[in-house]
Amino acid sequence: MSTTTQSERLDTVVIRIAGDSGDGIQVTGGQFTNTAALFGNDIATYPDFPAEIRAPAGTLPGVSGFQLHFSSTEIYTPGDQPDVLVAMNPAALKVNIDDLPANGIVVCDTDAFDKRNFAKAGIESNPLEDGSLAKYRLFAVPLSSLTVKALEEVESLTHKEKVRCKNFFSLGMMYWLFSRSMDGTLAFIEKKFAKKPDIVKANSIALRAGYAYCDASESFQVRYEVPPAPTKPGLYRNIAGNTALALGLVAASSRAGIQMFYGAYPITPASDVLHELVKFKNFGVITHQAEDEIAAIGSVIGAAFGGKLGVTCTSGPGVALKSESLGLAAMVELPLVIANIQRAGPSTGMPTKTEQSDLLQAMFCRNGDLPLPILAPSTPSDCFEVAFEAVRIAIKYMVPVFILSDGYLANGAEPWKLPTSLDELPEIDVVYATSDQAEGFQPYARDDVTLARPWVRPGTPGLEHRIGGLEKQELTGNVNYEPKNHQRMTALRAEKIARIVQEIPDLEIDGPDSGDVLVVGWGGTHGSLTAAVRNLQGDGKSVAHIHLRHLNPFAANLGDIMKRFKKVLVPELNSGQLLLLLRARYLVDAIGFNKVEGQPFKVSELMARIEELLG
Amino acid sequence: MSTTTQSERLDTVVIRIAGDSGDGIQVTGGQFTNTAALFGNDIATYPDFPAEIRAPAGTLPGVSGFQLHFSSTEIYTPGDQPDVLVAMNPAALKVNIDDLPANGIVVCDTDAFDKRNFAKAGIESNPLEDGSLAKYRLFAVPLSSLTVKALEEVESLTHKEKVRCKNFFSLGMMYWLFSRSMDGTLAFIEKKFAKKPDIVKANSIALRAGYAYCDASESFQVRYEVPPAPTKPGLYRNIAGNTALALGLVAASSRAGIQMFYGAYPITPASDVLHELVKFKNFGVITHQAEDEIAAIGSVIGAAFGGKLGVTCTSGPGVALKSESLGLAAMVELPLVIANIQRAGPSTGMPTKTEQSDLLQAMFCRNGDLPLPILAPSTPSDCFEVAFEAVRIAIKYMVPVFILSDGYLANGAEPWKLPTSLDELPEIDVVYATSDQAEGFQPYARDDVTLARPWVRPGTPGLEHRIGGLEKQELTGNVNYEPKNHQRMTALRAEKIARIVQEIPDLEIDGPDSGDVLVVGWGGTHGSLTAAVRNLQGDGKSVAHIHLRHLNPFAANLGDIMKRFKKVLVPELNSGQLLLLLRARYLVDAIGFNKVEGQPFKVSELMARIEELLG
Amino acid sequence: MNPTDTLTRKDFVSDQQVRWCPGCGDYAILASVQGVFAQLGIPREKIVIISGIGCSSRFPYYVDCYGFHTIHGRAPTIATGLKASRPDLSVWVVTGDGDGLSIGGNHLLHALRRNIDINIMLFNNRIYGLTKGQTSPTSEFGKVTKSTPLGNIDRPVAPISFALSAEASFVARSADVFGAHLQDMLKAAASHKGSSFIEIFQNCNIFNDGTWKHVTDRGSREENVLFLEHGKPMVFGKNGDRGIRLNGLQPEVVTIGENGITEADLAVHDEADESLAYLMSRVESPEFPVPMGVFRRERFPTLGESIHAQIDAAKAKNEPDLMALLHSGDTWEV
Amino acid sequence: MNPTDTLTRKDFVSDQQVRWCPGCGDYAILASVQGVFAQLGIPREKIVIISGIGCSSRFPYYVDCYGFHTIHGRAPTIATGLKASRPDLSVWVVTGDGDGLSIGGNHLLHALRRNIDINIMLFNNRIYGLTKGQTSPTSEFGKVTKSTPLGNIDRPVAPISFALSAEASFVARSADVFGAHLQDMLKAAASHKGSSFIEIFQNCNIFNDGTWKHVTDRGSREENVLFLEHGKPMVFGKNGDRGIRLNGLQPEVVTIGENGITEADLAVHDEADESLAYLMSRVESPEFPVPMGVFRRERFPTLGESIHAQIDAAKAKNEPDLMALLHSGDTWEV
Ligand SMILES: Cc1ncc(C[n+]2csc(CCOP(=O)(O)OP(=O)(O)O)c2C)c(N)n1
Ligand SMILES: Cc1ncc(C[n+]2csc(CCOP(=O)(O)OP(=O)(O)O)c2C)c(N)n1
Ligand code: SF4
Ligand code: SF4
Ligand SMILES: [Mg+2]
Ligand SMILES: [Mg+2]
Repeated sequence: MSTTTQSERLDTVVIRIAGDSGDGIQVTGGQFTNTAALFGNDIATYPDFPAEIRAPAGTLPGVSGFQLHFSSTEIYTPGDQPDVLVAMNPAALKVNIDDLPANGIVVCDTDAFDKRNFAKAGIESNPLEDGSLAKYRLFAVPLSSLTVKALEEVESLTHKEKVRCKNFFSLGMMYWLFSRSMDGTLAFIEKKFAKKPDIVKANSIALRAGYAYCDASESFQVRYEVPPAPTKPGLYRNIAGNTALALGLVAASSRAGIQMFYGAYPITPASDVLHELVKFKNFGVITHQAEDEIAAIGSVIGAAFGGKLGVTCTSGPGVALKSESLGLAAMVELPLVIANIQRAGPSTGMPTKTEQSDLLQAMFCRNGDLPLPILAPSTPSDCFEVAFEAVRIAIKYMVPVFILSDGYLANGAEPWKLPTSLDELPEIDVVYATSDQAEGFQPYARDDVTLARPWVRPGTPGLEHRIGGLEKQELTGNVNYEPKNHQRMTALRAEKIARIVQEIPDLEIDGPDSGDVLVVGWGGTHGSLTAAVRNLQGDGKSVAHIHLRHLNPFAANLGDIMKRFKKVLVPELNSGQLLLLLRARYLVDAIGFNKVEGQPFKVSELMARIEELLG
Repeated sequence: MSTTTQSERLDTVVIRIAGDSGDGIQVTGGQFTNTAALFGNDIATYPDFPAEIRAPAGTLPGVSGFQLHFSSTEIYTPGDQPDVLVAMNPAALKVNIDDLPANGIVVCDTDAFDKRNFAKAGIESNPLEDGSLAKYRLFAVPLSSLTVKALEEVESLTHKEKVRCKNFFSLGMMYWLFSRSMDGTLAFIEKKFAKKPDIVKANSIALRAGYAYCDASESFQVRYEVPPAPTKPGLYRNIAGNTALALGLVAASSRAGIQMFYGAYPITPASDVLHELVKFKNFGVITHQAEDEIAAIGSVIGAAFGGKLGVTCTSGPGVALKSESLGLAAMVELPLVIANIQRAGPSTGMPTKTEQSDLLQAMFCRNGDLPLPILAPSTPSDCFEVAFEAVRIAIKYMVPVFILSDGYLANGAEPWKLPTSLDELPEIDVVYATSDQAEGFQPYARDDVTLARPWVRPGTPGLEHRIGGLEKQELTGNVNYEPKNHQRMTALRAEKIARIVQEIPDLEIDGPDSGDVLVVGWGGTHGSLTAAVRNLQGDGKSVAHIHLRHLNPFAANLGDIMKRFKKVLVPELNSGQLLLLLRARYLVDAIGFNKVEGQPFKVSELMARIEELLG
Repeated sequence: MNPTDTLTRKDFVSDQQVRWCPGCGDYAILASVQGVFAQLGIPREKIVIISGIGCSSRFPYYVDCYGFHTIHGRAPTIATGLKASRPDLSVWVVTGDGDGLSIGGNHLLHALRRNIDINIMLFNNRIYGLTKGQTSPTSEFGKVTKSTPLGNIDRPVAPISFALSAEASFVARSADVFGAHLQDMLKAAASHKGSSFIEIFQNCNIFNDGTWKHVTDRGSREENVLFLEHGKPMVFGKNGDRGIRLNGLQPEVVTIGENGITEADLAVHDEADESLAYLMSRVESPEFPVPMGVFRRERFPTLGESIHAQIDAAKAKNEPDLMALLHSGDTWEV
Repeated sequence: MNPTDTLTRKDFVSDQQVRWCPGCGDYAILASVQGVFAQLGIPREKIVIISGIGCSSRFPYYVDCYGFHTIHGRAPTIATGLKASRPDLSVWVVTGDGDGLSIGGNHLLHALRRNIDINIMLFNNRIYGLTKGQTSPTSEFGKVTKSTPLGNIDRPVAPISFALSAEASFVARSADVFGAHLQDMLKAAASHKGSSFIEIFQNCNIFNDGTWKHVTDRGSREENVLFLEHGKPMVFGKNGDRGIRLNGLQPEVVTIGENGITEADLAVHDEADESLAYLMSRVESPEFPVPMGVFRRERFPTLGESIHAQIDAAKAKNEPDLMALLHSGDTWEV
């Protein structure tokens, strides 16, 4: 290590790597993430995929990004803005540079800064020369040519293939800059490309070369160190929301001891749940790619009727299509789970962007009076917990349960402290009606506590009966049009949902029990709200935060908590949907803070708004 | 006329005629209605069709009913309970008798009261003999045999055919009982059966025979007179809601000077709108029976894109299916009208029963933040006004407009004071973008006042452009994922709807400006609420009534009015849907009065509840 | 398990009052189905009927086994999920020409191509019954109905042709009043492994009375109906002296005996020849007799077989272990 | 109205940047369509392209005429309403194998049977492109995709067979790289009155690269493709010496010259013979060459013709008079 460079200590760093979808950005980011995690930093990541599959190389829509926040303290978000930006081409620079604060570090591959790429990115003059980057700490490095040069010895590869190794060269640079070991990534390369030895060789060389380059060149005066974070001891795994959701479902199915039938139709950003579940056939998981969303939920209702764990996953437009069938499922009172990985709407909207604007749809998309339970995970790993909980409630109450995740949780990742033994995953009891109840059996008799009706599997002798979407007579379940019966059944269906409050622990307040401002959030905004509120608490402000996992029914103590604060702020990535429900239910004059940009909240903007309220 | 009978004067009478669907109940009822109307009574009617097409004759599910309320004073509903029940068979008696108050008149066809029919109706002993009708004024008449006897001379008819004339015999009796002229019905018979002279003869004879029978037989001691009501002079027509809706649409299309494209999929109770509109091809109306609801609204969106007046009609389950497409229509900002003739839900529910439980579905069925205007007719004839208004707003604001009617309005009928000249139907301006705007044309530029975008018809040279469901850039309408643009467009779409308040006249209060109880209603409950409130006002109670035609946006003065009353009661045929919106928007502690029986409110139960509140 | 040997038609009569119009063709179909169910050797509790919405779809309420009256057009999707996850059940779908071919056409297509081992009965009365008489996708061009007072302007679809193009592995046709034949078709469908499709001509005596008169009338039946039988020449007619001959791909009605035509000249039905099946699905009265019977029958892997083969293989390859699964991937100890 | 005689391909290039993956077959189709549009003699403003959702459905953005990128599977319904009410427009639908045959299969069926005068192009790449590589209804049985790592277990549907059974009056097939042939098919579709359906083989070089290799490869093309021409014998092969002979209803590949076979023995294509069309829709490689060209073309009344005939008749019979209409029925004076 060159003697002139000194080393500086940082609490927390945000790196963003950006380039063409073809540049292996996500792999590079993933590697740095694992290295940071293994080192003991707390981490949070967020990939930013382009809307197009493979927009032409070098164009703005073709830019793919990956942001990593790693820290020596507990963190809750991938970070508002990067401290370091690695831009593989002009387009990547143009798309991302405005997010970089003054004095931020920007690393560019000078080889990619040529006329052709300027044209593709719609850039007039060369930003590396026209001074437009003056306020940043610019490191213009010929990544491509340096990589190719380093790979001279590897004859077997074409020039093009060699250039493609530049992402590892840049990764090597980052490892040097942040004083990281390359071992983990070297091992990864060995494993990943095992079948192609020369690729293994090339990537390993490129990685080392990037590291060595910084060591040798005096370009960086400083290198940084971010010490490990004090995290709860245990076994950890970095996990994205959709993967966690899939695992939670498999875990629930296995702890309930019933086979899972997953029927779904692909849609961004929900498709990955299917891609995960198809890997678990050895757990007996049946996956069915249906012809559309209506068929998907239909198949799930059929499986539930057959006594299986029926699950479907989609996004907003798909929920719209499933809404009629949801009415049927709730009318026949069969258990199933429907997850909506929310994306920016309305209509097709912005499929790759995140939003929370389908809450009221989940509440009211159906004809008639028909409340359903709604759960929302708050972080990527929480998707596991919520999936498990949703299955438990669905089966216990014989009801379809909504999960509202979103694109941010689905693709974002965080360390997940793994359960160490099965006991941490409570068993889920499943009780099917049996033939010995045949005497005077009533398919719509109800459990005293849950009001659930019995789950009767076809194939059970003596319990033969018929169900359907027409109003049914209390107890017998026969078609019935009597006025009083309809009133009674409508009330029973609602009361059953209301009783789920029995399952909901009191909300815990992050902060004082009472005070000036209470921040009420739900779902994927948990990280940003926590960060914002904790920061302000750190400044001694009288502000607290509660985060709702249960959107319907609400936790029993929600109303009381709100009363204890002077002001209630409800930040949502929509135009005020939870806000409407809170005002209607509790007549509390809550204030909305609503962002509809397809982007998560920035901690800074949240803090600003809260401080405004604090006056 | 036999001298012993005296005549008695009544303000108002409710008759219910019930029998097999095959018994011509609806015709009989319709005739009495016309006669009463021509005589000058105020009237309101409600048919009660069986759920099945033709359930086996004599069975309970096979019973069809028709209720007529006619009066010498202004009336608002078909009446809570009948004063007179005509039961053509035991099943009809069993189904309806409990609604009859003590001392009510019940007329039965003794010929139909035999073992076979008792069995079919599940009756043990003969109600005509077992004293179970003691508390009523029973008139047991051998309708069938008397009719057959009266028709001896008509050789050409079979016995069966003769029996089928008994409904006119019974009608004749009613005409006598209520001192009505038979001329109108005799004329009707001539016209209706013109092709079958012997049927004309038979029915006319039967009618006269029924009348004569009462005259001769001393069975009725009293006959009644219900004087004409003081109604606004003008030309009237008795009209049902679905017919009025269809006429309103045709009128709007013709006053807007654009062709109507009606795309729909049959569903109870909306199908009749299609059955009406197919008759108006001479007005250029294109009717398309689509393969499903999704295709129906799709075709309507296509027609709207083409510059036509697109309209679709359905019921709750159909709205669920249309919700994704509604999102598209609102995103591309094309005008269309979607009417939901609500029925009892959830799911398939009770298709032939009425309810108001799809309001929140209309508000929130779509993914994303996407408010839409919602209008609700308050009486059968008001369906005409609302349809006309919906078309006007849709075109002026370039937006899909919801109409929420219901089964009660759809099938119920009332006198409609007809417009006497076209001037009573304001013209609706339609402005299409033209080629001379080609220079720098922007498909998403907006009108300053309405925020409507231009309506551009394919076929217009120079204005070629592309639209779609992805988020669009302000002004250009090109696909755009920029955060600020999405926020802006979301706000613009919402603001456009909010501005429709410009079209909404201040709510008029029926009753004092302030006081103890304000009753807030919407849609088809108008009649019952008006009757209940006026009755209480008559008793000097401090109660007022406002009825919302606009559910979104609300009339500007709604909030203020509610503040001026000690208590706000919101009666709805659902579990509290408008209630939720009012509480959320105005933080008013309104109280719900919710009935979910598939039946309209009874005036009596409304009065009882309001008086409770008055304390 | 209920004993199956002693089952009779009555065992499948539910306690619910049948609510179809008197004279409706559905009654006869109900009786045939109940009769066949008693003969399948399948215990009552193992039989499930799933329907959509329509008069025909009221069917499950009247049969005493497991039943599900779902929503309009979606019965095939629910049957798919049930049968895929419960291969032990005998799953029957009841649908109508509107339920199955209008709103439900796509689900029908996919249920058929997937070769799920279910039996789909489509009651074709060429009208919307429950909604009181609008056109259906099988209503004749020009037909006057409540929704088409000036005549239907949509060209009808042929259910059998549609089912064949949807890759259905068993395709048959019968009629409400063809009791014995209908029961044979139902039994054949039950014994076929794969998606079975049966079009059943049904009379709606209220809104489309007599739509199949030419086929069902005792008088004209023999002259207007051709009963297809595998491996047999296509003969019909009162005296069995008329038949179908193929002139290239053009079918023609010929009379045996007349100008030297013998049975040997007639087309021979082959349930494994999909082109022949399709060709026969196009022949219509009055030019031709209406073909009844099994148009196509072939054995392919069913969806259930494939699903469970994959699951078994996966299990054999890789023991399910939840903890191991959760702990897989890159983990680190703190 | 824009002059049509001077139109060129460029006039149909919109200002929007094309966003398909480099190498995607959609580029070639786009070029062919733009080229044909310039030759139709139809002014730009009279042409409308309506699509669903999918990579292929991005199509309208890139063509400078009127366009509507709707929602998944519903394009045919929107095209129906537009064309039925605006017969003056030339309406084109772009859909994919998922958009058109999975979620949109039912709408495709009904748009075809109704014989609306629209032109439907189905880009068949046998995969879901936009959602990154799941099976589609045309994916081969056993195919490994992101959603089927152990192989696809759904039996595929044949778009041409489906279109024929849906009563489509014009059914054709071509491929992205068959520039001239594709353009001929597009022109033929444009000139056909009624619903036209064209299956276009398209390569998704990212998720299903080479799925049509056997058909499109310059080397093997002649041996693997049969170009159907009305009234012409079914000949194919580099030397034009191979052909299709019908043995009863069984097609077989024969070589002209070998054991006495002459062109006269070959099947002759007939666009009016739906049984032949169906039969040809079933032949598949490798046993057979893949048929390209017009499978079926017949003239029937279009939906638009029927609609407007009824309206005109109604108007002639009964002058529209709003006041008279409102005042009709039983009225009374007070
Ligand atoms: C989503 C939805 N749309 C429409 C309806 C109304 N509907 C009920 S049955 C039916 C059609 C019935 O026709 P068919 O399937 O032929 O059955 P049939 O009554 O003739 O036996 C319709 C349109 C409904 N119940 N649900
Ligand atoms: C209602 C709805 N469901 C699902 C999706 C997600 N989706 C978009 S395109 C597509 C399938 C695309 O496949 P295909 O039609 O073959 O078009 P390609 O991309 O292959 O051209 C799917 C499932 C959607 N946009 N909307
Ligand atoms: S309407 Fe027709 S199909 Fe329905 S029950 Fe009556 S006769 Fe049968
Ligand atoms: S994913 Fe496939 S179909 Fe989609 S643009 Fe890329 S290459 Fe074309
Ligand atoms: Mg039918
Ligand atoms: Mg595709």
